[in-house]
Amino acid sequence: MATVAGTLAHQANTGVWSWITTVDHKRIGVLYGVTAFTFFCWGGVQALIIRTQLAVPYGNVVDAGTYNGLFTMHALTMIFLAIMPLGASFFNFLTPLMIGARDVAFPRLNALSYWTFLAGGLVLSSSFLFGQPPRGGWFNYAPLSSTQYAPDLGIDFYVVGLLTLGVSSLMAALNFAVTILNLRAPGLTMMRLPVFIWMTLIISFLLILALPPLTVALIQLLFDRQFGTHFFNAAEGGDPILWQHLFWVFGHPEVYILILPAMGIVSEVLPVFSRKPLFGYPAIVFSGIAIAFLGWAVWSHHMFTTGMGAVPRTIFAANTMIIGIPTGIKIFNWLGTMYGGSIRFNVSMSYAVSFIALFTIGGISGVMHASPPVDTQHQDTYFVVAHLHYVLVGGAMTGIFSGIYYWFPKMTGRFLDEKLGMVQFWLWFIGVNMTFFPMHYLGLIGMPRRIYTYDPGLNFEFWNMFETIGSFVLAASVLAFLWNFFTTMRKEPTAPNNPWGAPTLEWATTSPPPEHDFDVIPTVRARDPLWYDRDHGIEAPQPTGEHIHLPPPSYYPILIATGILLLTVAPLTHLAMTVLAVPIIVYGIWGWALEPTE
Amino acid sequence: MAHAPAVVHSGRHQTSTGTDNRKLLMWMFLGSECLFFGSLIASYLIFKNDVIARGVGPFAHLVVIGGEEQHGVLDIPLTSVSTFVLLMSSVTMVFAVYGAQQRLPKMMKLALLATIILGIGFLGFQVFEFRTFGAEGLNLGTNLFGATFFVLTGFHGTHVGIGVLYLACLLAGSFRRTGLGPEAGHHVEIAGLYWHFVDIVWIVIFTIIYLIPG
Amino acid sequence: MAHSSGHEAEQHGLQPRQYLLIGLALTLITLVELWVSYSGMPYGLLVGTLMILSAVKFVVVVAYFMHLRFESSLMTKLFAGSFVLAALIMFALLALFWGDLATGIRANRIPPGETAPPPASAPAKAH
Amino acid sequence: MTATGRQGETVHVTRKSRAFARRWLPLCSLVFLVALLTGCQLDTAQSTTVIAGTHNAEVWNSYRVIFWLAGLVFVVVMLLTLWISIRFRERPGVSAQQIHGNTKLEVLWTLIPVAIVVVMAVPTITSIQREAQGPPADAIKVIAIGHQWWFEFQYPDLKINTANELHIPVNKPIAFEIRSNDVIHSFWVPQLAGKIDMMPGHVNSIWFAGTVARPEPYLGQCAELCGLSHANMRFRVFVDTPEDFNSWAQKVKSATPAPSDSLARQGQEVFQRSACIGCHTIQGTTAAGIVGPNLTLLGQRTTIASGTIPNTADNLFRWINNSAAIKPGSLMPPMGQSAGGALSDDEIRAVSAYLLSLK
Repeated sequence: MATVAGTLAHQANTGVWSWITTVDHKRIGVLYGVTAFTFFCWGGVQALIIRTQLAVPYGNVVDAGTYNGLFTMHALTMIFLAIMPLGASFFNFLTPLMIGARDVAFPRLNALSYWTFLAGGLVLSSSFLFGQPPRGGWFNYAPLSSTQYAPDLGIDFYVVGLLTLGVSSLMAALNFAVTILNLRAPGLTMMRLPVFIWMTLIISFLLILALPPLTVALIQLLFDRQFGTHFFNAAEGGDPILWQHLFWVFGHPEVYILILPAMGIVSEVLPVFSRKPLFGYPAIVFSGIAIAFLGWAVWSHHMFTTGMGAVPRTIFAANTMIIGIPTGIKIFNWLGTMYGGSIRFNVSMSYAVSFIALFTIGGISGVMHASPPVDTQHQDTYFVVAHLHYVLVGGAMTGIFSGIYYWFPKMTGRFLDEKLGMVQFWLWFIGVNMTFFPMHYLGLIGMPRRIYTYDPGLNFEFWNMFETIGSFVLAASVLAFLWNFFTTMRKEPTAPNNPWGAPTLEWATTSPPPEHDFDVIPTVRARDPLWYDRDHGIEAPQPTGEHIHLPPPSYYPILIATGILLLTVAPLTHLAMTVLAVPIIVYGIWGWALEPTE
Repeated sequence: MAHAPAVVHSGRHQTSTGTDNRKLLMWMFLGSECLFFGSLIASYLIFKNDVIARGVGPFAHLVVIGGEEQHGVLDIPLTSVSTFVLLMSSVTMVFAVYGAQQRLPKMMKLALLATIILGIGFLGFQVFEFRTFGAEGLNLGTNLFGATFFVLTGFHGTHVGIGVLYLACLLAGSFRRTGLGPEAGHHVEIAGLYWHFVDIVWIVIFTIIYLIPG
Repeated sequence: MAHSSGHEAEQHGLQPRQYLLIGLALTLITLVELWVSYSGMPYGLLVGTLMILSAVKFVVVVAYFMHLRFESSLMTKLFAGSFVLAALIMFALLALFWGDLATGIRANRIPPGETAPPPASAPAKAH
Repeated sequence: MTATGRQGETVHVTRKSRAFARRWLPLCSLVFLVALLTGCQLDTAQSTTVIAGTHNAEVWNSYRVIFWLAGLVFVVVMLLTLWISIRFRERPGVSAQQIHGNTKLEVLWTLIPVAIVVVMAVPTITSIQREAQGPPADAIKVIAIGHQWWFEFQYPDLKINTANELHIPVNKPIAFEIRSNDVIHSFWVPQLAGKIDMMPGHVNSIWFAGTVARPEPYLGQCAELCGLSHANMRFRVFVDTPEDFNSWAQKVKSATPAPSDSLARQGQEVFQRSACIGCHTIQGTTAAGIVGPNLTLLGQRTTIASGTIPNTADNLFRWINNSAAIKPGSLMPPMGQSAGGALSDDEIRAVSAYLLSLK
């Protein structure tokens, strides 16, 4: 490394200021990861309160209003502030490394995405501080979100929080789509891209295209609440169904935005620890694309009980069932990857394999209520709660844990403790099944969602208590992970470049990678580049000692994000706040544009 | 610059697809905007017939109610003029891009200035229209026509306003000692993409709201 | 494609005179649209003609003013893909809301004027 | 540390965890199995698996097929995963087969899900089509209206207006017109029918016949989040024999309340002069409010507060005194003086007695 001149001398590499002004994709990835995991724990605490309330009939841990706020914020926190940014954390850290680039296409925009995300997350979560969390569910159906039925600020927090998070996601998605399309290393053609990168590209496109309908819906809600329009007010000619359609046009692609990163992670982990290439790479990629594409034509399956006509119900049901096909292909190809392998079951691989099992359960139950008649019995019951948690906890989070254990040595140079990791894995696996499997049964015997209390005598008691215990097992698992994380971070970094013998480019550089990622930009000759080079005796290129320019740190991203934060606060306080916010944003952009980038 | 084919420089020869990073980003952003305006236009159309059926119209320039043609609040001749103004701003914008790419700074500055003036002119027409409607008692809360119309055209107007700011910044920048720098052509071209997009959105809005009678 | 002997290799597109002509053509189409709008032709034909004319304007601006005609096909695909998706979703929404295409009003919407069934019509107060 | 050393250590750890798993897995499965056998009754009061209505029967036509197919896929994938995980664990001397794919196999497992989807789609689509035909001509019309947080039921042909407890005759199709008065609610009686949302600004419909008459009610519950007391918005459906239904209908129609004892008479007097009549209707009296539930023949109902508590004098007292204490957010203002209302405890007791006497 000494041969490389490295970064400019004036760059401070430690301290708070260096983190605030960083434009390094790896540091931003870490920021995303740490922030998102903090939010994940916070969302978990909310979940534990919910589960404790439901442990026994007539629970009185919290009152009805608090309960409604808790399940709304639990969903918003987990979806927008935990799982999405955890995915973002991975693709921030890994995308340039996996495609052999030195950074993303727009490093400062990347920093702005993070700070805007943080602003949105803080605004949304701060609703609790004011005792006015949104209480309308994450789907926030009108007209329960109108000033008539929700006069406090809760829904306003929801609107501005999601608008801000949408801006953040849009910027990140544009950035990563450009990065993946444009900054690939020589020889890295699209059909040689790692599957994780493919999934990142797909979710980037999904975000770019799915966020605008949500933005429009949020704007209409904002206008209904602040400026006296009647988009969703049936009494004045509006239509609450409009909100549902616009929300789910976004909401269904959003589901794939949540699960596809995990699918990408698993597709990286399984081949490495099976020690054979991914089975049916083209099929996995194309089924990913097919899922994303079909994901646009199924949104109304969330609305089968709203009184749609027979024709739309048939069409949306058929489309939904068809999505089961590419999903099935993926599952079989993952099993095909393991088949005939020499499987090493460490923590990462255990998570990856359990992802297949748990995600399959979530997938199957998803296809089950793709049938509108069946959905009339499943909709808004715990059966759906079971389904979505198997997809998001058993699927997305399990995949993310697999990725954490897999890439931790690359990210930090340290190995998470395997023994503790195994304990954590089993706690997680048992906890997920204890908490969420009985929900299928509860849904079938008629327990509705979003109720803060229930009567004894309906046979809900036993399994609710069982699930509550399960949720604490899950909490124990997360605590074990945190313990593992903090003890590991106190150890010396010992990880070699490629501890797992993996084939993708991020393992060609040091662990952790230098600030400029690669001393020499690698050349790709096959789909699994490092394995190809190993098998063909190709040596890694020697550093040439050339001077590598890196973008200098910048405080404009956090400045603009501060402006956006103020803009966000305007509908919550006084619209005059915009007068303060807009000059800051304009000044930030002006400075940004004139700032030298070399 | 240009030692490492990665971070700082985004010239078109160094990217995998051969396309400039910023241009690619702008096109994808415009794709996103298609869905934004698509959703707003859909909201307008969804309520259009409903509003007329509820007898709170007519708002389009010609509506047939009970076999009788009635004239609505929309002023087509006036809006045609403002549409023409926006169309001409696209022509001047394309000259600005041409000037920037051909290193004709004078032409670029003049064309940018003309575009900005035409853009402000369009906004002026819109302000006048909104005020007239307000005086006739049509505002955001009056009915769903008011809500969908003002939100759709208002957000289009906001886009024009942001475009005017964007171009004004470019114009201001072009008066610096270094002008817009070696990549002036790129900067102005990307601003142009945004400006033209706002123009084509208006083409669609003009047809759907104004030209098609109730 | 008209490559001038410009200083920059990335220069592409048309000459100023051609841009002026396109601007003129766009203006003419707009005038025709105006005429169509007032012509009183059958409604379906009128809407169809207007849609086609505005589509022509749309395509001309995108292709020539925005230079999409001269760019790599990747961007055409990206933009056209987004546009088609937006259009499809728009039509799907209209189809869902205009269940009854004759009136453009969804079949199960409560008809204008009626708010709730007779015996219990007073709205509940906000709490 | 070298990569090999690291790998060796990993293998070692994995063996230990395997032992851990061997010790704990059987125990966990045993606990799970015992729990499964004791706790998984299906014929519970709100269970969707009890089929007592034509709509639910229709649902189960599709669900039966889908359930067993889903079960099959579940078992096959789980067994495959387990088998592959065990069979292809790393062992000394055995290395992985370097396969990139197998077109035949991939086509096969594309076709399997296709076949499954087709088999699932058939009953679904036929079911949707059957439902699209609408109710039979002889169906009884009922208008169900959702309110925050109670259900209103009107029988326009029978001129009956009631709340929270619905009576229908067995084997007679009922055509429901589904409306909402404020926010979105959902009409759901799991054993009789799937749910349909009550949508402000829209009129939805569903029809079904109860097929099993019984004295116990079928439980219904709002299934769409509708605000603070969403959990407390329930209702009951009584599927009566035709005779029982007719006598009930006659009684409701001709109800002319005449309080028998003095306490009830005093209650009637209090009821008539206080705010009650602004919101509630009692047929045959001057009380004709339409904001709250219709209280005609309240004494006949088994529950109050939208199906959340039994209809007893004590509960009525608590309810009238301060309804929000029982049902958070309740729109009925507290009537008792202790809660800021106008009525003394004695007056409330009298009103309770009056309401209970309406049979």
